[in-house]
Amino acid sequence: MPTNSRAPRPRSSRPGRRSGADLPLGLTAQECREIYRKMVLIRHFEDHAAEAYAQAKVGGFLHLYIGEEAVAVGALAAARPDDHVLGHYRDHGYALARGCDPKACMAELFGRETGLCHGRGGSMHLADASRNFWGGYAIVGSHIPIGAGMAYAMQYQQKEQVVLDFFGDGATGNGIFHEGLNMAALWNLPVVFICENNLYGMGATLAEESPVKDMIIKAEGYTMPSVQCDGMDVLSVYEAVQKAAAHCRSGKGPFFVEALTYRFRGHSMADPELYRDKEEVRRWRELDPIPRFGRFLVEHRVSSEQELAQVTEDAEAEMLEAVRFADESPWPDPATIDKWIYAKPLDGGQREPTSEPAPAAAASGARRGA
Amino acid sequence: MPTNSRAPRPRSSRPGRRSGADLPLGLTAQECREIYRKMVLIRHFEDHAAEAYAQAKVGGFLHLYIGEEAVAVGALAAARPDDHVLGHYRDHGYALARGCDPKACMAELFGRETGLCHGRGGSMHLADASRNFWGGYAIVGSHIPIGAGMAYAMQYQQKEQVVLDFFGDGATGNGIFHEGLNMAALWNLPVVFICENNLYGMGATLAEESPVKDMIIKAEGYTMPSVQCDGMDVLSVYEAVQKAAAHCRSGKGPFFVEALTYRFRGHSMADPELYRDKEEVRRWRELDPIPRFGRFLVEHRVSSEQELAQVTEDAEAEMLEAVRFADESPWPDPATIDKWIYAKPLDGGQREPTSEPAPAAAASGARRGA
Amino acid sequence: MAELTYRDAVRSAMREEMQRDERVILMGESITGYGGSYAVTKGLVEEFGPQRVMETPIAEAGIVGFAVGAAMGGLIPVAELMTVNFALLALDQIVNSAAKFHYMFGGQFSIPLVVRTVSGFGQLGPTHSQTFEGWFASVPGLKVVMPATPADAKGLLLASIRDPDPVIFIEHSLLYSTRGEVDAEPDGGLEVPIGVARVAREGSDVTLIGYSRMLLQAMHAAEVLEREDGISCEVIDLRTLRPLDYPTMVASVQRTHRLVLCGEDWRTGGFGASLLAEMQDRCFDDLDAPVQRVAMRDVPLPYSRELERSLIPASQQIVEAVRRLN
Amino acid sequence: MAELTYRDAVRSAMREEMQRDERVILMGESITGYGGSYAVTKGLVEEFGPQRVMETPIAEAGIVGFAVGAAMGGLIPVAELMTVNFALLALDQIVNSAAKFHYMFGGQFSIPLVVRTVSGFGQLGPTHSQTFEGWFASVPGLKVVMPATPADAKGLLLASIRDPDPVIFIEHSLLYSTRGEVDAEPDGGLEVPIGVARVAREGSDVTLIGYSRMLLQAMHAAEVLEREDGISCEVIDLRTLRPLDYPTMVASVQRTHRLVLCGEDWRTGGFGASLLAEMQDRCFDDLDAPVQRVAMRDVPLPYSRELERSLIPASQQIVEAVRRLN
Ligand SMILES: Cc1ncc(C[n+]2csc(CCOP(=O)(O)OP(=O)(O)O)c2C)c(N)n1
Ligand SMILES: Cc1ncc(C[n+]2csc(CCOP(=O)(O)OP(=O)(O)O)c2C)c(N)n1
Ligand SMILES: [Mg+2]
Ligand SMILES: [Mg+2]
Repeated sequence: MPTNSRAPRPRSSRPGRRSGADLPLGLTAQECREIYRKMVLIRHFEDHAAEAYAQAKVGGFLHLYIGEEAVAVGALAAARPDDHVLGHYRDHGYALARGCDPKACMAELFGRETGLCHGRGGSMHLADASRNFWGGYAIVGSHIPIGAGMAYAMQYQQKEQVVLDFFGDGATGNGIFHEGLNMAALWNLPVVFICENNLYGMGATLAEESPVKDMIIKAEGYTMPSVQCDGMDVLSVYEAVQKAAAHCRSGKGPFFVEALTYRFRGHSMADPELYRDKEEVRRWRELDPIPRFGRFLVEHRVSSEQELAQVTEDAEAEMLEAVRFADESPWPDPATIDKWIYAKPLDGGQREPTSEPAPAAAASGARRGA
Repeated sequence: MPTNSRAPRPRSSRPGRRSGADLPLGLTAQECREIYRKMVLIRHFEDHAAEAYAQAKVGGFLHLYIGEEAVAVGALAAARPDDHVLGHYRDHGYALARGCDPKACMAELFGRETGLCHGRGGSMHLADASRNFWGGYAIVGSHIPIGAGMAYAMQYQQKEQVVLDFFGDGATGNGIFHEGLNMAALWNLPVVFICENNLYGMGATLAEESPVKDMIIKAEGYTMPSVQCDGMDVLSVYEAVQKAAAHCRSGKGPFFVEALTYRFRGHSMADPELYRDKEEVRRWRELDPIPRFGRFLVEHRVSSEQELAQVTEDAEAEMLEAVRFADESPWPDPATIDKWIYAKPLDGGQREPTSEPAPAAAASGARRGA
Repeated sequence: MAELTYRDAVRSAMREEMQRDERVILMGESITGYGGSYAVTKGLVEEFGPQRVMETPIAEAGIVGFAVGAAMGGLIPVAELMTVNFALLALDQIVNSAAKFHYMFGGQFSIPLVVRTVSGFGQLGPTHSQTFEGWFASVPGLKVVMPATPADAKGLLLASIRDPDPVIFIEHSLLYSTRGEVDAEPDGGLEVPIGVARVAREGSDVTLIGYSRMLLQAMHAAEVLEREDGISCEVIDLRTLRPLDYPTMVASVQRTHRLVLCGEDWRTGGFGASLLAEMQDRCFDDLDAPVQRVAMRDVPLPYSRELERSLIPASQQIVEAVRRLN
Repeated sequence: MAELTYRDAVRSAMREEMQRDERVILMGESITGYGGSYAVTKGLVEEFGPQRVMETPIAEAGIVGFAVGAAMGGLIPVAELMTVNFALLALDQIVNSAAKFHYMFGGQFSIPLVVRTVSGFGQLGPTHSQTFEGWFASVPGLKVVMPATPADAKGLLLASIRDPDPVIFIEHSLLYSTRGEVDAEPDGGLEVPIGVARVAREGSDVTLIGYSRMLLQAMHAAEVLEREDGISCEVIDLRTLRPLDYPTMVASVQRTHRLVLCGEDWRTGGFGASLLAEMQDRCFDDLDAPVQRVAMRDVPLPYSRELERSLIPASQQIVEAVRRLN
């Protein structure tokens, strides 16, 4: 990690062939293949999302996760499938890493009725409650106390699930981050805060946002244990989150994970990227987590080069299918616009003042007193 | 400081008589007498305020500074007279320590036109801009970034003044505290943050508010230098703030001072004080900063017992006069109610929609179309 | 039946729901050892323990965000914001989290959350004397409740806690010590439905619409007007500001042809303005005179007793408004 | 005279005031290296340096609080909140600090502060598509400005920066690339006074009141109505939402007897509702028909293109509203 001098050393891939049984961190070969597949899936999803955006099929703000795949995938692989997940608006990675249907994700970006959220939320607000993926949140930092609150509900109900709450380095400058951490620490809640430190908060550099470079320092004021991991190395993330989740699950309270990572693309599709130089991007691209983990798989004889190529091919096919699905899906019906404003529909007598008054009322105002 | 095991050791008053020239911290005898006088003044002001509240001459929320006098007085004695001061709603101490007229302060509590703020602000919002005392602020923590902003204005204009910004332990749980500290640290601003850690935020104990007992730990996330001082010892506060202000004034950026203190009275006059036991209060009362500093003055031959008694008598007389002044002062004229909503009065054509519509308009609606 | 204060009525609704439903938790600042700044939660931590009655840091945004998350996790949080003034700090979580999640995630989950807070006066000064019900009531996704009587305080709070949507429940500090009959049976039969107004007094000449403390002021004004002017006022207690019970309001105006809206919110852009707009849409031809509003003058309410007295809306202004109409 | 975009007009007002007055500083998120999320501040940090164009953390409440303090310390801050949606996080500082200090400290000091922000649409989803001008305009102590044209964007921003009171200056993302004549002379003669509306088109049958983007929609509707229905619309550009220029509005309604309010704010409790209330107070007898409102339906604006399209107020609804009146 070129500009990140305080980063942990990249995990060295030992030379020589090893059997799958030798895999670190208790991982099975099958799990490793799945990790690889998910990272590739995200990458291809994002490429197609970008293309669809260029074709004006996707609108609004689109934030790509390209370069950061190892964080979501490594973290969710280390968590249990029913652990709760919340993240920020750069959220396609969380959704796919959690196993949400790429077709429904893509359809959401296309604003279609078949989307994960029926086109209401869009790219920044994917969610799939059936998988305990509670969504992408677009107000920076807002989901940090929300994650703490969910963790409290788990603790209160004596459930084993922990909460994983992802956010960026930029979010740590917002007061809500501190309010959430404080509560999690005070009440010893089972929540893993995962800070994706990608060195920028939109156009602000880390140094412009924060007087400290290491986000883990911010956990100290809450006596919260923390670990920094290499966000370009999926195994490093896996290890950190495995440890963090175990800590939470054993009732020891919250844990803070900082993943040192980088977004290869601009903040959003609208970003002219004037604030960072191309050379920096190039150097980080060399650390691309996908080929890196691919090499690891080959070296550990988990997969062959051909198998990896097949994964890529399959992912591309799946994404093409997702785009086709999204493109052909119906738009939401404007007649359903008021659906879901409330969970408890109001009964007839108590009309919600959402609608225009009956046209009759308006039309009736013919010349009084004039 | 009984319950504060992490508190600095009380400054021991050395036995034996010493001359005034021996005074610590570069203080003169005159300065020491003034410090004592101000603490006594505050104490008596507060006693009379409480009495006036009981008589329903003072209304709303009344937060007394009794027990904490050493903090405001010590800090402002260490600052220059034109350094800027902001504090929270427990603000009578700051005003009097800064030399504001007790008559005008009392009249403000009485809601009179002669009050510091013409009765508009009341107890929680004393201010005297002519003395660079910018006020008491009643939204917990809100004045923390405000203080940082003022400090920026000083830095920008290359002025020598520093900002002293007082708040409580409770304020550190609010996000705005962190946003303010972060900015002050990022931009290296000349602001001394003074946290009055009195162990409670209204009815919440320190342990209920914060996972750490020492508020200075919260400065670490901002790499902000800090010091803890004994808030029951005016010299300890003086020393800490002297150091902090010098640090700021020399361009080295913000400084965090934590004063370990205690309020002898309830949070406000409405407080039934069910959340703390009388024994704790009793033990803290033994550390009363006023007799303590009185003993110091006598021991250092700065004042005699008689002189100290005279100070008390004078303060009492001055406060009786302040109460009389307040009581006899006129009420603000309700006709001036719109004054000061805006600094730039709106001209005739652009009527501010504050007022009721002209009665004519209302009265004119006689039977149309009915 | 028992006579309870408004304060005790609020507390008893929380208590009964907590007894009935383990998922109900309370959280807020100084609500445990202190007993709540207006003593509303007194005794509850002793009865239910700190897991269910949580003392929080002074972090309004965090409190509401946390409560939203707890609701998502299966609890039913009743979060207290010490006064409605501090709700400004939590508005993002109220508007962009609580009110939106059900909608923006396509109905996948709802936020069964009650934010209890209080407005009121008493020389609290410019920053502590505001009332923002008009703002809350403008947000789709929120329900906004403001009870005037102990019976409604209890019945509406029961309904609010049982409602699957986020409810902003605004009490009034000047009502806490008022008394009224409240049915004591703890079977939940007392629930007062959200969205249904009440005709608190029948009349034929003019309709007064009020809520919370201003309902009492309107009732008083109605008595004065009956006695001194022989004017018969119909008084409607709105109870719920969103959703609004238009049928009850419109039916009344169709009979009286005159309308006075009674509130404490700022005149410009306050709830009264919003209600006026909706009522002119629905009743333009029924109205014989402009809708009158009794509202707070547009001023940051000053501390001084005499200034405050001259500003707080009260029955006298309602009387004057009605007289202007006749 | 030069033709400028609305974006460049905003920028040039800041630039000229910064050249003229050293006390003027800018602060905001991504306003330096990034150039501002809508490129409004592009080039300014290069010209004036980071002391005067300050990149801030993502801390809206802190930004406004800091700006208030800087104003108290003698500067004239222009703080950018990236979009008006994020202003919710800063509302306490806007309402309880910026708007109140002059009043509550008895006139001892004022807060010469401009909060620049932007509302607008474009599939931004439920949390990013709101517009809160009605809330701001209800707060005594604030001035609220919403320009519709490049000339006004410049002239009103000059006036806002020079004003001793806190001004909420709301731009519109869908206007940034519109063009118009703006006088280029940098002598400040261009200042457009706060609180003065403009009759953008004269007419006799109906008055349309709009501001910001809806002014353009109203102008377009007026053309359509002239052409297709022979209806003559007078169009008023409000420019300033607080203080309001009642004389201009009332005089127009006294001639046309019909009024349509055009806004993007939520129908219930939005700015249009507030304005309707004030106009019925002042014009009840002059109005021949209920005031019509074109407003945002009460819904958390969904992301989907087709849903959004069906909701965003536009000239077509204005045309329909006028036709309903005739
Ligand atoms: C409260 C708030 N302020 C500003 C924004 C605009 N905004 C969106 S993303 C972003 C940068 C966030 O940076 P970071 O937290 O580091 O996440 P990253 O985009 O780097 O993943 C900003 C300023 C917002 N969405 N919410
Ligand atoms: C934002 C906000 N929330 C809540 C309150 C109510 N309140 C006033 S003082 C206070 C306690 C503050 O405690 P601390 O900061 O320790 O100061 P202390 O009173 O102990 O001096 C609370 C909760 C408030 N004024 N502002
Ligand atoms: Mg980042
Ligand atoms: Mg305290």
